[in-house]
Amino acid sequence: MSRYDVQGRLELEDRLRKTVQPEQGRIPFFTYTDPGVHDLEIERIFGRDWQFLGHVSEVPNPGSFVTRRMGRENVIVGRGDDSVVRVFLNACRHRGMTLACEDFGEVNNWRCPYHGFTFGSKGDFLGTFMGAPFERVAYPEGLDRDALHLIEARCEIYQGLIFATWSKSGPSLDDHLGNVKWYLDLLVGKAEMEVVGHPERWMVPTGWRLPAENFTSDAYHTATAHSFLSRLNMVKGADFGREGYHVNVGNGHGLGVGVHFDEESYFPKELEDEYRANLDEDQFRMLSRIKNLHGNAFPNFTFLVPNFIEVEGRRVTGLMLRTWQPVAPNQTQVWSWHLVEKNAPEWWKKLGKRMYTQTFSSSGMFDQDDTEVWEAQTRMSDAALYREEEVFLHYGMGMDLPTLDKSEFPGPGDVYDGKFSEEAGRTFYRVWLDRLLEAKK
Amino acid sequence: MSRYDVQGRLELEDRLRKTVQPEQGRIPFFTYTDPGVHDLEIERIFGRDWQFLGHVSEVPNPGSFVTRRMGRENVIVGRGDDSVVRVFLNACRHRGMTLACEDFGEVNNWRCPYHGFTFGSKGDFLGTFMGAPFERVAYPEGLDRDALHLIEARCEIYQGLIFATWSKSGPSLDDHLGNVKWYLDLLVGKAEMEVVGHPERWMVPTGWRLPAENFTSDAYHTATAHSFLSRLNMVKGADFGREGYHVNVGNGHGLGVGVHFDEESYFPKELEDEYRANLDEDQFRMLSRIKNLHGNAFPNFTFLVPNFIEVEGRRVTGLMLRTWQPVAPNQTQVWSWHLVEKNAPEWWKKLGKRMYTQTFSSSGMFDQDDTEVWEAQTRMSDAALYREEEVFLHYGMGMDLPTLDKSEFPGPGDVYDGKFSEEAGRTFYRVWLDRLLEAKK
Amino acid sequence: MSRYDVQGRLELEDRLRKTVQPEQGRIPFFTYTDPGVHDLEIERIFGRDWQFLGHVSEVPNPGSFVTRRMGRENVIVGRGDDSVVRVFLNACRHRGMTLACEDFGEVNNWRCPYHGFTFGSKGDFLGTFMGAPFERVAYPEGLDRDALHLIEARCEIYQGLIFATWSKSGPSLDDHLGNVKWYLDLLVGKAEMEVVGHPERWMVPTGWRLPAENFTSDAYHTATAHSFLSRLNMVKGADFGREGYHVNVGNGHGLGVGVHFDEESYFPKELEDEYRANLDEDQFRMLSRIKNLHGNAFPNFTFLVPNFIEVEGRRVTGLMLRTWQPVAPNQTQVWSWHLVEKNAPEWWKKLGKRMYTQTFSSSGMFDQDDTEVWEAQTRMSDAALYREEEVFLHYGMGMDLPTLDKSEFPGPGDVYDGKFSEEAGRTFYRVWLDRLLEAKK
Amino acid sequence: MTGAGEAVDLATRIQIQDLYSHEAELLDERRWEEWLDLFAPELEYTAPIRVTRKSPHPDTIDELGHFDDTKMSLALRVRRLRTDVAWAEDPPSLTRRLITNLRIRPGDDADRLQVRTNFLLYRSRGDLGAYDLIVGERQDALRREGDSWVIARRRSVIDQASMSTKNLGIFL
Amino acid sequence: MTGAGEAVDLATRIQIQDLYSHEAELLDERRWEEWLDLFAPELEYTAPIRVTRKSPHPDTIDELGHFDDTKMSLALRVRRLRTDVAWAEDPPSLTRRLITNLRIRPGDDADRLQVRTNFLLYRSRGDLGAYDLIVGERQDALRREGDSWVIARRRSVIDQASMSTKNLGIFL
Amino acid sequence: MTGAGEAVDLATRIQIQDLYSHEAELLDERRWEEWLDLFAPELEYTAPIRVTRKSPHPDTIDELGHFDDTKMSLALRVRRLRTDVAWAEDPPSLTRRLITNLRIRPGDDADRLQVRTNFLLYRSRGDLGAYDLIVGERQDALRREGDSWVIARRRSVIDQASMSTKNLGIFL
Ligand code: FES
Ligand code: FES
Ligand code: FES
Ligand SMILES: [Fe+3]
Ligand SMILES: [Fe+3]
Ligand SMILES: [Fe+3]
Repeated sequence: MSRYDVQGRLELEDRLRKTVQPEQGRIPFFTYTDPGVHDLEIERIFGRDWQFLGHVSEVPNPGSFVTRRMGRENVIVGRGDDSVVRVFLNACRHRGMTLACEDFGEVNNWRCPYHGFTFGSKGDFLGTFMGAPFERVAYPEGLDRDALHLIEARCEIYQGLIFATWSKSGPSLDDHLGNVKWYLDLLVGKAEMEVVGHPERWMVPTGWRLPAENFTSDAYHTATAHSFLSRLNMVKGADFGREGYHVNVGNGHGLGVGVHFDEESYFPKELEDEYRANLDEDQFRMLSRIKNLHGNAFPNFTFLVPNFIEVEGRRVTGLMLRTWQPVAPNQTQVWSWHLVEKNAPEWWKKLGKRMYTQTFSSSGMFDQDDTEVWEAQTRMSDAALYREEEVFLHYGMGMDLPTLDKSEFPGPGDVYDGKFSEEAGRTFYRVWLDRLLEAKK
Repeated sequence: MSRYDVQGRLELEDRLRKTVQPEQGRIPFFTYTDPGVHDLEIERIFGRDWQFLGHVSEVPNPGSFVTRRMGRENVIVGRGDDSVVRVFLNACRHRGMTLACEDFGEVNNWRCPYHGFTFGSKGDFLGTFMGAPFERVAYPEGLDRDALHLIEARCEIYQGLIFATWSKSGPSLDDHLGNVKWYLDLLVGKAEMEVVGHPERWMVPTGWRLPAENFTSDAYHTATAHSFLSRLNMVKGADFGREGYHVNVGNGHGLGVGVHFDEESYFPKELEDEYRANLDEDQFRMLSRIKNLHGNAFPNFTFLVPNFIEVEGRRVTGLMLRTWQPVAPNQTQVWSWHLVEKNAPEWWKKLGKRMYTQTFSSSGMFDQDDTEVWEAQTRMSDAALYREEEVFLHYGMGMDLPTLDKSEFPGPGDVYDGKFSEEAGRTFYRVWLDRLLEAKK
Repeated sequence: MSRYDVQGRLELEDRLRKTVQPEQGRIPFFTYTDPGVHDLEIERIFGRDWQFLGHVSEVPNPGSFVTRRMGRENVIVGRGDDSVVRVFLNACRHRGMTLACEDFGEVNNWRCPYHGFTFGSKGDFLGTFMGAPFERVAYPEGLDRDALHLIEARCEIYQGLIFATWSKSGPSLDDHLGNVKWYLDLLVGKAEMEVVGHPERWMVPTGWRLPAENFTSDAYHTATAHSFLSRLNMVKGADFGREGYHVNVGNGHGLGVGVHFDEESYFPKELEDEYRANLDEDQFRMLSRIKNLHGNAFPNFTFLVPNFIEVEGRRVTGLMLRTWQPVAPNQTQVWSWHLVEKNAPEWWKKLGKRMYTQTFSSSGMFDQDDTEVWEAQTRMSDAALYREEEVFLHYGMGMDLPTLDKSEFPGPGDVYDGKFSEEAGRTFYRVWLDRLLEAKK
Repeated sequence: MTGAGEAVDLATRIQIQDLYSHEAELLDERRWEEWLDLFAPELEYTAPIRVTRKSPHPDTIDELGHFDDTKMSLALRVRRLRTDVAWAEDPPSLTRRLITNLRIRPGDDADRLQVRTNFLLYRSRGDLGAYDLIVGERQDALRREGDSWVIARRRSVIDQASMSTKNLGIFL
Repeated sequence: MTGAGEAVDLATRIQIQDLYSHEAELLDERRWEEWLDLFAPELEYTAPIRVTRKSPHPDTIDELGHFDDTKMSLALRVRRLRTDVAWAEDPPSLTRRLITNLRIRPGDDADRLQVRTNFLLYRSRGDLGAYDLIVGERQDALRREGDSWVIARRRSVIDQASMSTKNLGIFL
Repeated sequence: MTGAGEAVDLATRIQIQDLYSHEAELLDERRWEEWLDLFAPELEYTAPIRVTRKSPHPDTIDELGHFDDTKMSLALRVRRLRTDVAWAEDPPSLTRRLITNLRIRPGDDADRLQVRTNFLLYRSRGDLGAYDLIVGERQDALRREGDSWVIARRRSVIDQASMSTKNLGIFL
């Protein structure tokens, strides 16, 4: 079916219903960049789902705020003078002007530069800039303060990770994250974490879903896309990342864990006590075996422990968190955070940051190849939007395989032996499809 | 309602009908940048309404022409060899090539560069460039000269201001302008005026309506948006532009007049006689009290007497006319004219131009802040297009206030004491809505 | 009718049906740039019609390939290890990644950079990069090799010209070309030809149809658009390209032949024998009279023998082939090939190339004016999309003229005396309209 | 051919080249008060409007401009930028000025020089990768002031008939 | 490292630098006849096509180019531009050439130099704020002519496989 | 005013100017191994993140960057680029670096200089006329090494809070 036969929302929903077949490992090509699909995603995924916005260390004090994106929209993540973190649409209630124009800052209130409408750190309308006498002249009958409260999103925090959703009636963050919490503990729950500097941002000409699904369940691409590793003898053995586990976490979340068989944990000894204090026994043992870990929580929250590398005689890695913000069907803004344990030794902080930057920032040796591929897929899909026959893509790796049981792997979710599976990717697309077809939340 | 639920024109009209509530001071956010709304505006406002194109001093002689925009379209404003000013679509009747490729010029006829079809200064088809013999070979049966007449818009002139409309059956310019004529007299009817140099043009990433409504009825923003004035002690007192009158002129036009209480008129004594000769008594007295005057004639014709400023021992201002040409839902081309009294003394011309340029050109200290705000509003609206709940903006200043009567203020329209009112803005939106819902003219 | 009244595909088809009147010499302005029309063209013309892709000399050896465009899509034109030329969608069957990332090259197979899926030179899936053992781990049940065959277009070759179509059931290339073959023989069948260097590519802000129809039947524009020729006394006489024949070839193809009345052929004597061996008597005689020849095979394959010019004491021309690739309603990518007889003398090669480059490359003195015009037409059409009354363009040159018979002109098609006719242009639009209204092929 | 080499000695040439690099740095770092010091008190600071005309009509209109400033009015602009309410440039644009094609020619007397440079002004604001380019030529008159030079006149010719930056909240 | 400092003396270096600034000015001001004077009679003026190839294949194709001109054909182009029917560039584009990264190297003999410069050519037309950039490298051969230099060969390498300006109605 | 003229003698100035032209050529021609030779073994190669803040808050964040490299890690990047699987830059981008606004200032001792330059990096890939611009300032520390100079530190300040190029597979 060509895009041209789809005249409106209802016909698009029909086409999706007929052609998206995650359980058969078949996803139609047009979904990568179809503008109508993108608009649906903005409304029904980014307008409703829990989205990652930042880390509590970025808003340390009452009055601290950062401005972030939820899909196409700009929001303020602010710690109120009551120390509670809240999320507001960054639009003045008067005429929609951007209220906070900085990436971050510390303020007592937000005063709109256009007409001076002013809002407190809890989102409450405080009055106009020029003060009560002036306001009384302009609005002799007064202003309806309640109606002018900032538009607020539901905000919840898990292990220092700040999430928000526009949905008033949807599941709690806890329910949304579900089993992925166990794994997030390994990344950011194991110790007091802090964001290093500020997230890096850049634009990649891809749809947001290609990177998200890559981190969800694509361990296989490493052997080819990142084969410089073997060319330069930077990896030992030829398993190329198969060794480990694929986890279909549920709710569209997915991840892969690469493990090592050394005695010692690769994480710094200096932090062992803190880790132990924060993790349960199973988790601590898992942490000690981690060589790398990639994953994505639906829809666009990616997390990564890059493969440990030896540098200056130390074995290091640098934790990464990411979101893929949809800007257009073929345009995504990357937000990439580097976090580190606050109490870590200097060498771990310095070398970990360096490793992170060299492998997974905008100049990262891995990121480079991935962005090249995602752009190319996006362009090919764009070009094919008006093809008359449906082109199907292949999502069939690891179908109908047995899961491990608890005794073999302690973490929750459907766990598979070896990272080569796209089971979580298929669930990602199932959840995605269900969301898109859900007319009213 | 999200944009996604609107599948076509009829549903969009429905949404507008339900949500645009000027009389309640409520305008929905999506109208700022919705592409469907923009298209409707192009068809039903810029395709039908009277639009300002320039001043007669720009086409002084038979054969003089300027090229201008009416919405997205390019037109020739030309003075024919019979001295009549006419307006033509700047498209060759053969294959639509741009006929006049200069911003202005003086010609006997327009010859199309593609195949040489040539049109006289009255829009009549004159034949092809290569002359009759050549033409006879190509078109042995001859060409239908009437059918090849340039597409002509209705053109009328008020006080040297050239307007045109594509509508053949709509109201006259006189009826369209209505009460605003009294005020335009104060600006351009009071003396022989001339355009200084050429209008400045630049692109602003905003919809055209935000600037238009700002000049219609937004006196309030000055105190905040332009508060550098008070920071730098450039204004005396703290009334911030309240002092004066708000006028809901009718037909969607609106303006505000700031007045002073000095004995003497701020306008140059040297021109007093000319002013008196051209204005009636009421108008002359009003002119003598003017400190500033901002306004907009529906849809996009803005006029401004910037606040008088003292410079080099003189009190000066520099008259500005503007149009906001819609290029895209979030892209507007500004056209900004500076006019001056032809018979004015040199100091008034020189300092007035300087003041105009420093305050209201692309580098103008006022314009800067305004463009920043309009872009931000536009971006926020764009981002919010797919939100499911309707976001309403606040247009509620000065509702249900009494109007002054003729004895208190001599000008026509509904006049309010003090400039802080959005009454004209509400009428602007009422007229706007009615236009958009008028399927056939 | 304004664009706004057209809510979907069906209404657009209606509008086209009512307003496109090639036989009356009337084409509505909106068709130049209407986005819906463009989308229809992509689906129903570029998705179905035979398109020129290159010349066999560009893929000389088994394994040679070039990457080309068919409308918006990227394809591989490759010579298989069996020496057969095939055309494939340049998208990996796994997840749609671009397979061949070079403009040309020589390979044994195409290995996808993302996950290593590898395809043979006949388009067959060969397996994954890492080899069978690796693949067996990832896909224990094996991969369906047939389903993973590259998407292949029908490819046929005429006189070394490579064409392809996505249509499986449409006419053969032979039927599609029809009468134009006789003329193509004169250009590329008369001798062994080779592409010089590589086609030049650049972007022109026009729809693809304006250049295509120009070469189909617009001999008339030369006198005006390229009147520098007469200004600089570069042409003798004032016929300006009328002298010659207009040919409505059929199937939407059209061309014009300019002839000279000199004794001798303008083509190099050195090649006479080769010409004779490859052409029939009529064709050879025609070749000897050719002064210039312009034409276009539907939809977007342009060919040109630029007017012979004298340089360094020699009379030369430089053969040009072109395609106009649609990128957007107002954006076209030009592909411009220069070909020359392989066995030609050096002076012919060197001077012919120079003449081609100076007249018809991106810097060509003719091309410059044409691109300027096409852009302007495109912009005017774009601006007029929302006008309420239909604007019709004039395609009425040479209506109802008698055709020459075989004794007067040996070539096939409807031939008219003198190049000033738009008969072929009207047929171009008839074919175009029929294609657009053909819902299913 | 009139080039810099002929109008001035090498030391002066280098001095002037450095003056422009220095000026660009001051502007890109928003050190406006120091920037003002580079100008003579009698400064005329203008930027003509460009128009589309056929040859050989001029394509600049000096009767009206994007700027029409004196040193005093520039100083006012700077004072304004230093308030906390100069919204258009606070947060400031990230800018970079590339100054090239230095051409030095004799001025009206030995203490004056005509200096032309080409400029590309890159300006980014906001967070989605957009940027503006403002490109053109500066036509300056320099006046000797002790052993240094001050800019006594600047006419900045922007190469667009319709400027593609939303405002000139930044200096040329 | 091969830099200008080693190939020529300072005076020559400055002379050449000024030559390029002067040339750009002539072109941006459309003083084409004076511009032609900068070239030697034997001029070859070319611009290879760029292609996308994997390393280490060359990414230029000299067999065909965007330009393939002699001094005589350039003169013809200029004469054409001076007619009143050179539509593509009348009204003319507003252009600005930024010439940087001057590199001077010895030529075949003492009277010849190889000179490379990078260029950014900014071009705007029309009225809605659009512009084109043409960026690349000029590879020139200069020949001494009296106490001046003329350009005997120019190969302009444009850094795009598919050029994003609608025509090269302007000179590189 | 602090300009190059005062910090170093003319020969050094020219030497440094040529160093930067040479460096740009090496990068644009992908002669990365030779490029590496321009750097000192102790090299720190960084590029801070830019943020949107109100004045007078700093708009650079050095705690995290687009690059955080040593000479050894740059060498690894180069080795990677020389494999046949460096997809991001093979086929390579067509690039051109315009280096302008040279400013030389004294370093910590006589053998050290602080050098700033502005850069515009033009990058095109693919076949539809698109390109990226990366614009900013290089802040280098140079160290004398025999009669030449090596780059001991480079901090490249990119003028965008959200970079508009898909990756930094190319060097700044
Ligand atoms: S838009 Fe914020 S106060 Fe008016
Ligand atoms: S388009 Fe004007 S004469 Fe043909
Ligand atoms: S996309 Fe080609 S192998 Fe996966
Ligand atoms: Fe990867
Ligand atoms: Fe304002
Ligand atoms: Fe032509």
